[in-house]
Amino acid sequence: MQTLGIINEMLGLPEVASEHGGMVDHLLEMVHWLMLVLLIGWSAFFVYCLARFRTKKNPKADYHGVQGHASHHIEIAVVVVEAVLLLGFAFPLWAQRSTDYPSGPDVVRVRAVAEQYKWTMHYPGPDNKFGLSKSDLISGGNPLGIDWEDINAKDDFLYTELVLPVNRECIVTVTSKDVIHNLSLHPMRMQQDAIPGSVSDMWFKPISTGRWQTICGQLCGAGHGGMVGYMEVMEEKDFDAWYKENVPSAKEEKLPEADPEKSDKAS
Amino acid sequence: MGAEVSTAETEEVHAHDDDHHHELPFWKKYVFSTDHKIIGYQYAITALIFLFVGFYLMMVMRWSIAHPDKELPGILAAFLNKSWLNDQGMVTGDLYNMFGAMHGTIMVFLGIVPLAFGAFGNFVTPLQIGAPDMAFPRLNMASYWFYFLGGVVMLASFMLPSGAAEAGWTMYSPLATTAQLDEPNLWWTGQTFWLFGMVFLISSSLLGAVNFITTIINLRCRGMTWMRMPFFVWAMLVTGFLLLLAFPPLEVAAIMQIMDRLAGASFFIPTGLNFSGAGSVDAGLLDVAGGGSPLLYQHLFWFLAHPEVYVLILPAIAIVGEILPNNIRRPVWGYKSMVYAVMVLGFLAFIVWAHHMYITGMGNVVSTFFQATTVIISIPSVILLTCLFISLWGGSIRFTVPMLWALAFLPMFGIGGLTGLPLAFNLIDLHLHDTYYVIAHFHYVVAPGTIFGLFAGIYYWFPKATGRMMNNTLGHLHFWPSLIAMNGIFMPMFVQGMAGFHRRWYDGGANYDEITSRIIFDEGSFFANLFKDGQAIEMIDLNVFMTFFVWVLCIAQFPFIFNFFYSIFKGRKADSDNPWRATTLEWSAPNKPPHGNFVTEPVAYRGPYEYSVKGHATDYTPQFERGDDGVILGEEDPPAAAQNDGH
Amino acid sequence: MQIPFEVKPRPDTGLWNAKLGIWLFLASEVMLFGGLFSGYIFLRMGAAAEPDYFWPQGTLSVPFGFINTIILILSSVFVVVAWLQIQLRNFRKFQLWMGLVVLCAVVFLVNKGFEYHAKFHHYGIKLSDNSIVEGHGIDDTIRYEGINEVTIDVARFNGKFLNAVVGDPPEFREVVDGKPSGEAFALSVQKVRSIASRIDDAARKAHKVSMEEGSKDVGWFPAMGVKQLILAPSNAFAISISRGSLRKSFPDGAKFRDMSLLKGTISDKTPGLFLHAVDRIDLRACDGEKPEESLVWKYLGNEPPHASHAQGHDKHSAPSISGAEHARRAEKIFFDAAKQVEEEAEQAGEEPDFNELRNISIKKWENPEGEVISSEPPIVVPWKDVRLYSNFTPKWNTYYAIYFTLTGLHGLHVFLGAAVLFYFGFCSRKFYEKDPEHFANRVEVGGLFWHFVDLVWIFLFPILYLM
Amino acid sequence: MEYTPEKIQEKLKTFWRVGIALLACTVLTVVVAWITPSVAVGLAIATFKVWLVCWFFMHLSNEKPMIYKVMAYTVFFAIGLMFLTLLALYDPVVSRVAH
Repeated sequence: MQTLGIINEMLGLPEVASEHGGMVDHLLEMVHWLMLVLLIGWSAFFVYCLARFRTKKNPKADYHGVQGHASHHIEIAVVVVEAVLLLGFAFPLWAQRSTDYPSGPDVVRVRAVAEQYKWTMHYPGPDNKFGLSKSDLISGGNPLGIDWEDINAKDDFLYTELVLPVNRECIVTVTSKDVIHNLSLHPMRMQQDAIPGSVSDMWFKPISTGRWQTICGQLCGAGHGGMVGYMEVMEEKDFDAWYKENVPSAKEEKLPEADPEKSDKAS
Repeated sequence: MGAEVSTAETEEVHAHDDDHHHELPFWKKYVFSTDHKIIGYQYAITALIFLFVGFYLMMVMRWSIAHPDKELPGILAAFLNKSWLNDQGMVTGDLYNMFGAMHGTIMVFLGIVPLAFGAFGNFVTPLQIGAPDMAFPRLNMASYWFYFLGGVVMLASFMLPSGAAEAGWTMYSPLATTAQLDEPNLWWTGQTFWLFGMVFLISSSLLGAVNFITTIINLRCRGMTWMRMPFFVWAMLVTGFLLLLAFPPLEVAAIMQIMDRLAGASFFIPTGLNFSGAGSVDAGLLDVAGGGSPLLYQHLFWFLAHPEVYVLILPAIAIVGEILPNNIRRPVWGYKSMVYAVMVLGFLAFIVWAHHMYITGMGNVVSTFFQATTVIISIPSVILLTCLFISLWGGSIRFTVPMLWALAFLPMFGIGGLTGLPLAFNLIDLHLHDTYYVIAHFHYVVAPGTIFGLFAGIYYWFPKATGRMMNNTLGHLHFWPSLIAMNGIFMPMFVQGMAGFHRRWYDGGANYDEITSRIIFDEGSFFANLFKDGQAIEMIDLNVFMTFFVWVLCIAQFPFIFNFFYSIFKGRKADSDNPWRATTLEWSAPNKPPHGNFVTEPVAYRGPYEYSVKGHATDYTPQFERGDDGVILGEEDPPAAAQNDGH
Repeated sequence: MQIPFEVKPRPDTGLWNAKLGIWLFLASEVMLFGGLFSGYIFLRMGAAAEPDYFWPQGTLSVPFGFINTIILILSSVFVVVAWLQIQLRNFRKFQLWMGLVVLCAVVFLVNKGFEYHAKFHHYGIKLSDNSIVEGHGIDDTIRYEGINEVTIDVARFNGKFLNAVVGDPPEFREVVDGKPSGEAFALSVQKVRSIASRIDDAARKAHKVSMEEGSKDVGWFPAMGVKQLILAPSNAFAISISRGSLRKSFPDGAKFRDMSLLKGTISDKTPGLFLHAVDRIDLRACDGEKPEESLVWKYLGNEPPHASHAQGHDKHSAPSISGAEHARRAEKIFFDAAKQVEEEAEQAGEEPDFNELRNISIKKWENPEGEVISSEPPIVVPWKDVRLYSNFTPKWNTYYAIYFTLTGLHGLHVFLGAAVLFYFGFCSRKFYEKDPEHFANRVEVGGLFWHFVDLVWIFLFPILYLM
Repeated sequence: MEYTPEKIQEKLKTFWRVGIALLACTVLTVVVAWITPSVAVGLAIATFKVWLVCWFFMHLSNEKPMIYKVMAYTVFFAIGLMFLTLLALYDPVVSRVAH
């Protein structure tokens, strides 16, 4: 498999950092091998024909040309390979992506909210439940319009970067405040449009730590090229420490009523 | 009766031609003409001009990508409004977006489709089926003028204070709906002009499509049965259907977006859109009702835009399909399978559109359906290409200039087609979507692909249209640098795309240094020494490499422009009405065909590609060469033996 | 040159050109309206998924739609009859039937015009708690007072805000470094241009000098120019304008469509949006559980404090009782009904369902004595509680958006079809006499188009009016 | 096609009958909608009316195969557009939210 993967490497594919990404790369390399074989086959045939059948060499053309059925066999072979790729890899892999959502207390949930031209990450806090957010509450101090009165919002916090733990399943819920953006995580082999008025989930399991840039992959206005975000995958214990640090402090939690102004400052 | 005889005959009659027809005034003959050939020329000239406009926009963009921190060179800046540049004379994000959107629009809707379908379709189709003109000549004129109007509206939008449209050629809502909302008069904005321009262009295409299909179905000459139609005509028929049925949904989308922009509707605007103020709209909640869906626009748009891909490519394949047998002097291999393949393609093209929308988050059922149809549609494409490749076997290949373009088309289109395959798979697409991999893929299909096919067509039918040949040497000077430059531009994009370079970054990725500064050639390596004084070559340096080839490609077009105009007036005269010794019907008409096209009533006696028939005096047996006279209108194909043994 | 098969059909396909052509054109029309229907379904399904939005069923006048359907069906019959008269070569009778078709088209369009007119003069207000009131006689005049600073966008300035000034427009002075300076002048587009070019020239000169001196401190590029000008009026002034013609309104200022920003305060005389006669209240999407706590009840019946509001709407209200009295009655009836629903639910042992009640036409309300309250109360909604207001145009909701788009496009087809048929009927005598068969073909083609227009309406009637 | 006066009289009768049927169906639609606002029934009646118009007024009862082919192709894609778009709405990873 490693030797087959050389085609991806030659083509500049970046390293993979998610569990399912390996399968994506595998599928990609198989498709590329298929393409390469076809391209080389065609080109060889092409060049040979051009040399062999040029007017000087072959002044009299043959009315019938190729008589055999080799082309049919090649076409059928291509169909078979495509069918295998489709049925064997593409369908089951996407079925897994779109239906087998992980659940349980261990799953990390993040809401990634896009606007021109930045991302804001909304973490649900220890209760793993997002507080309500309403577009008419949006203001300078409350960029996502979170209803801080909501019971689920008490322990929520905002962050400018996407921080995730390694080896834990993560669900990133993507949405947008204004136009369509796109959260593109190349090391995770994942991309999801942030469509205003809709929320879309994507899930993956990071398998290596690191810090990468995230891309806005959908034209979103004049500043599109500069809408750089960051994603950091940490060791689990570092992540837990980071999480705890950012949750509105325990003191405030014990207060009968959380002060919206203060929890706001968590961002 | 041989071809030579009929040629002599037609020339004689041609000489008298002017006496028969009363001379029309200039504006009626060349401006508001109803003659399909004149309309074809009008389309060709207008579309070529638009192709160069689109090319210019691309040069500015590529400059910005390669040198985001350098002033735009005067030769490029000379044609644009200086206030669009920033205070150091560099390209801004707004300008880049505007040019990006208009490059796509102009190339697709004002350049390639009108050239491929409007110009070649108009000029060649009636000639090839032996019709005196299109079925509805006045409608034909109307289509051209709708197209012209659309083009004027699109170009005029550059003059507006807001500039032209700037939300990508796809015009996704809500960006397209909310862009340029800060103008006092929303009618006078580039976005709105774009929509009205599209309505004109779509009307033009619809009228054209009705005309083409009717012409092909109803105006075939005596003996021109379905399976005797040249492949070009088949492709035009299928293209006509694609335009006819796919364009109306985009018209709907355009009308809805017009309603959104001008009447305050919210078809594509969801509830609670809130702008932070960084965009062009005032900060805060948008003052609309909401309740619409941005995805609806995407569905309607891609319902057109995927078939549109085949509208772009089929005429080019068809042109190659005409030129190839002529220059290999044997019939095209698998004519019937090509016809069926093109029909299947025309069918499937309508039900693959959502593969452009994988990243919108798609459920399992929809995704499975669209992945399957997308992969299936690759099969007829492979069949078409394979048939063309296999045709070469056993031929006697002449390397004329049109043939060079046609031959180059095959591998270029092959690369473009093959690289579409990974994009068909949902999960891979999640990595590659909107990266340069996609850009390279579809540009290989339409730039070195379709445009090469169109150049081939221009060189091939030039003598029919003007009576003169284009210059051979200049043709070579045009072809070889173009071939090299095209690959120099698009090949590195695959690498960039795999690495994660996204499209529509006006600075070519300078902001994404983590992705773009990956090293390809180490410090001190051979290429590093060669190109960058020993410094390591990074991914982003490919931008400079590609932009260099854009200049090469630009310079390579000058021989063509010169050749085109020079040859119209001073080119070598074609030695006969059939200078390429071809078989299809258009070569039986006199050069510069008169109004009504044919001097004697054309009859098709056999299939379209009867080259090197055994026992025939010459190596080509034209369709119009008198043979078995038993053919009548509407009769099914006579047996193959009867076709071949006519002489 | 003669195009073959213009009149006689081609033997193998059995078709003449125009017949094939019109069917192909109709095919594209099927896709056009198919795309719109697809949009209709998408929006309606989407609306069902949206908690605070209800697809407004039954808001159009069914009799109007019904009559129009009948008219189109009749015209469709007339057009085939006319075509048969041509086959009989009976031009007079053909003209008679064709005339009827065109008449039908005209009646249809006039009807449509009445319908549109009614919609344009019916208004809705969406309050900030998502409750909706509908009615007639809107006044959205907003008045700003104490305006002492004006920021204008040089490129876009069109001077329109001067028309809204109460009294004589003041003179202005430029604000430089926060202080008014220079001569006072009367504001106009030319004046703004000249000031901008003066500043521009100065910048250019400074740039030139700095270039000659070799320093690059003063950057200048033709593109930069002057973008904004801040002006101070000689004395604070007031404006009075329809809120709908403003780009944006803030508590402390108004922004015009040309981006001119006027800083001032909203006058007490125009506390909010005034709807003179409320005829329907929709609380289905109202935030919160209890409809009786909706903001509607708070503002219903309020009379506007200034005179201009009440003008011209007398026909809507009986002069004998005040707006507050209307509102009190309406409220009482609503709460009585709510109580009844609650009691019934209690008896049945179910949760009370107020949904039916929440969407109610005030006109239909009766008080316990069986007396119909036909007069409609006024409402004044403070600007801060107005989420959206509009007449019943595409802006109001997606239903009216698709309604106007579909019927507008259909109306355009009716108009063009009728024009063509009129041409056949009354301007083509010569052509008929020259080549009656060709003419019959043309009529058939026109008829086919007309039938298509009819069958689009057959779908439009149920999906827009009935369901 | 030859049109004899007898045939035309016959056609004339058919057209009027179809017209009356259409009017009756229109009344039926309104009545049904008054009883129950069922979308399915309304559309079913509308489809029947459209069939009447196409079949008789637009002469589809007696048309050439080419026209049938074109229209079948068109209707197939029109339905495909609506169905697939709807399918995409109902089968999403995307869900609509109350902002």
